Amino acid sequence: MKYLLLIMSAIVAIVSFSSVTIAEEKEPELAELMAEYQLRPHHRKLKFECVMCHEGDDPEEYEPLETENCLTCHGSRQKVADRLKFMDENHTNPHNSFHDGLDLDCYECHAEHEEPANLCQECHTTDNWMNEVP
Amino acid sequence: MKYLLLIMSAIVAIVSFSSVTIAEEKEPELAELMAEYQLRPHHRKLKFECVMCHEGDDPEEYEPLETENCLTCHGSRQKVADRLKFMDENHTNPHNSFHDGLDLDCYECHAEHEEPANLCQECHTTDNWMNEVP
Amino acid sequence: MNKKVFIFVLIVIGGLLGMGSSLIISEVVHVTGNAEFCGSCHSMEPMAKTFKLDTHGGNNRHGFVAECADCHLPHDSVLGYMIDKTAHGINDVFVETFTDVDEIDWIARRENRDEFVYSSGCLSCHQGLLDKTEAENPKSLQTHAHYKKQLEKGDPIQCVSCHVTVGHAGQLRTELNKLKPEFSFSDSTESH
Amino acid sequence: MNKKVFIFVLIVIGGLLGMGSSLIISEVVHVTGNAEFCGSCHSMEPMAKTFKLDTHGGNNRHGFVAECADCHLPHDSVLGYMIDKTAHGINDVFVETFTDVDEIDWIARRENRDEFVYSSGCLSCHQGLLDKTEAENPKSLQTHAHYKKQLEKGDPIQCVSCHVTVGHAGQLRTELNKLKPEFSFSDSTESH
Repeated sequence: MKYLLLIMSAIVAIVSFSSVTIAEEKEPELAELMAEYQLRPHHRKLKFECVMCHEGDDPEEYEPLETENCLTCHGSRQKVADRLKFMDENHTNPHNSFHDGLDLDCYECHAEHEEPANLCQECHTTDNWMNEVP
Repeated sequence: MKYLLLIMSAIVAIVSFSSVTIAEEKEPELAELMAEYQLRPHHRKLKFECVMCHEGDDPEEYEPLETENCLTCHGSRQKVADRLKFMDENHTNPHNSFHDGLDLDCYECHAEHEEPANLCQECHTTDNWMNEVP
Repeated sequence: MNKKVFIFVLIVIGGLLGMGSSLIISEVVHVTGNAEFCGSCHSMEPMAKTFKLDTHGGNNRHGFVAECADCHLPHDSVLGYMIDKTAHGINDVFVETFTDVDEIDWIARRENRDEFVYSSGCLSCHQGLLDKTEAENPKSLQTHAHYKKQLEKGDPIQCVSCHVTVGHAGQLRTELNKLKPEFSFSDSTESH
Repeated sequence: MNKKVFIFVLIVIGGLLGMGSSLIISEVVHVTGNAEFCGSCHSMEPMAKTFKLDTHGGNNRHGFVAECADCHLPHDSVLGYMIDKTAHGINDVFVETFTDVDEIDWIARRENRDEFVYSSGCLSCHQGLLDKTEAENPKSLQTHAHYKKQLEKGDPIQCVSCHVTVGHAGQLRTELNKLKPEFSFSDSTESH
């Protein structure tokens, strides 16, 4: 009985030690990753961790998001477009544009982990009809 | 101008008189009908007029109600049955009965304009497991 | 001190005490109006339990929860609300403490539901309901027009006159039957 | 009259006056918190108009209508609510009367929405929202769990931090643009 207890304690100790080690190793790794893959200000403000958008435990396997993933929070293409309805009149609503209507994917402009790019600016000077991409 | 006014007044007088007559004629007729076709107490309390259940302007053409008409207010057969759920245990819920389940039409028991009949009592003594039909 | 100043100061002190206690009273009113509080008394358990099954008790997409007092106190004026709240408070504490609440025939009392549920309460949340011009169930437009007409005629009906099972998911009678069965079910043999 | 009795009577009179005026104050607070009242000021017209398009403003099956103060005042305590209500009242009357409200850059102010909408207000209606275990959109369970976690960590986010368009049907910016356009649209020729 005594030996059994001793063995069990040893097992418990080893298991807890190794999990502590993993946690300790993982923490700085996560912090490092989050420093590398920063969020845009409007999302950073919300204090999101990676798993708010990416699925799974292993950051190595995180995939870039599809528009449909964005819409789980943002509702629908129509809802996003409606927020900029005042731009419709001049056909400059980027979410309901002259060229693409509602069919533009989010990542065409909104890169979360790097500086966003303004697709419209590929051909247009947008100073008078558009803000910077948030 | 004077004549015109006179004529118009005459027309107005005649029209108002005849509509008063119609209203006066209609009122007692309606009251008579409502006295003949009384409502059950729980509906009388709600001060319903005929058109709350029957469609159209002519009482001569009023049809008896179908179960579906009752359910426009009462929701669904399931909802009506759920209100008497405590009777399920002994299989005596008249709205979800041993014999008919949810498939009993309202008018089998609930006659609105005459004394209601208890279908169960055709074969059973219901004193110990059912109230009077409201 | 001048006597007038003295009187003034005393009235101001009293006034501040009065306003301070009003604040405390309104906190108390606030805290003692929900199902958590009301349901903590033995006699209100069936009501609280069935409330939680209802749309109004949180059984909805929005996590919306009404409070008992939202329906069971009048909402015409703050004064009326406070008078009723006080009367109910005194009555309920007295009845719960000094009488046998198990004797209360709640099932029979349901007949008088018109007196325990206030349309002014319903309408202080559902402010726009009577002015709706379209509805999933068009019948509701007709019945709500009837409500308005009766109100204008000075011969009102109440919301709960029709919505007889509202607030308790249509399960209050069933829940009350668990404590005090309406029927004995002692003889269900066929008679003829 | 005995002096002590005199003092007592005066304080009681003051107390009654104080409680009476509290009643009147709470009626006033009640009446001055809805879109009808708030929207009657020129500067609040876009807010009131877009509110009416929103679920919270009556655009829903239930004819439910919230009041401006339900979201735009804190609901932690009656005292806090009253203090904020008073401060807003004084500020708004002053600003509306003595300054040029057309100068206010409402579009820019939307950045600080966290300061104008109180989660305690949201949660005093949506009491059960954070405890839901199923949802039409399962993502909401994850994000609401995040809200709770941040709250427990003492590093809270606000409901409107995510629900940026709530209460005004996502149309406030568009409505404000009618009064003061963000863009001139003066040159939309292609550049290269």
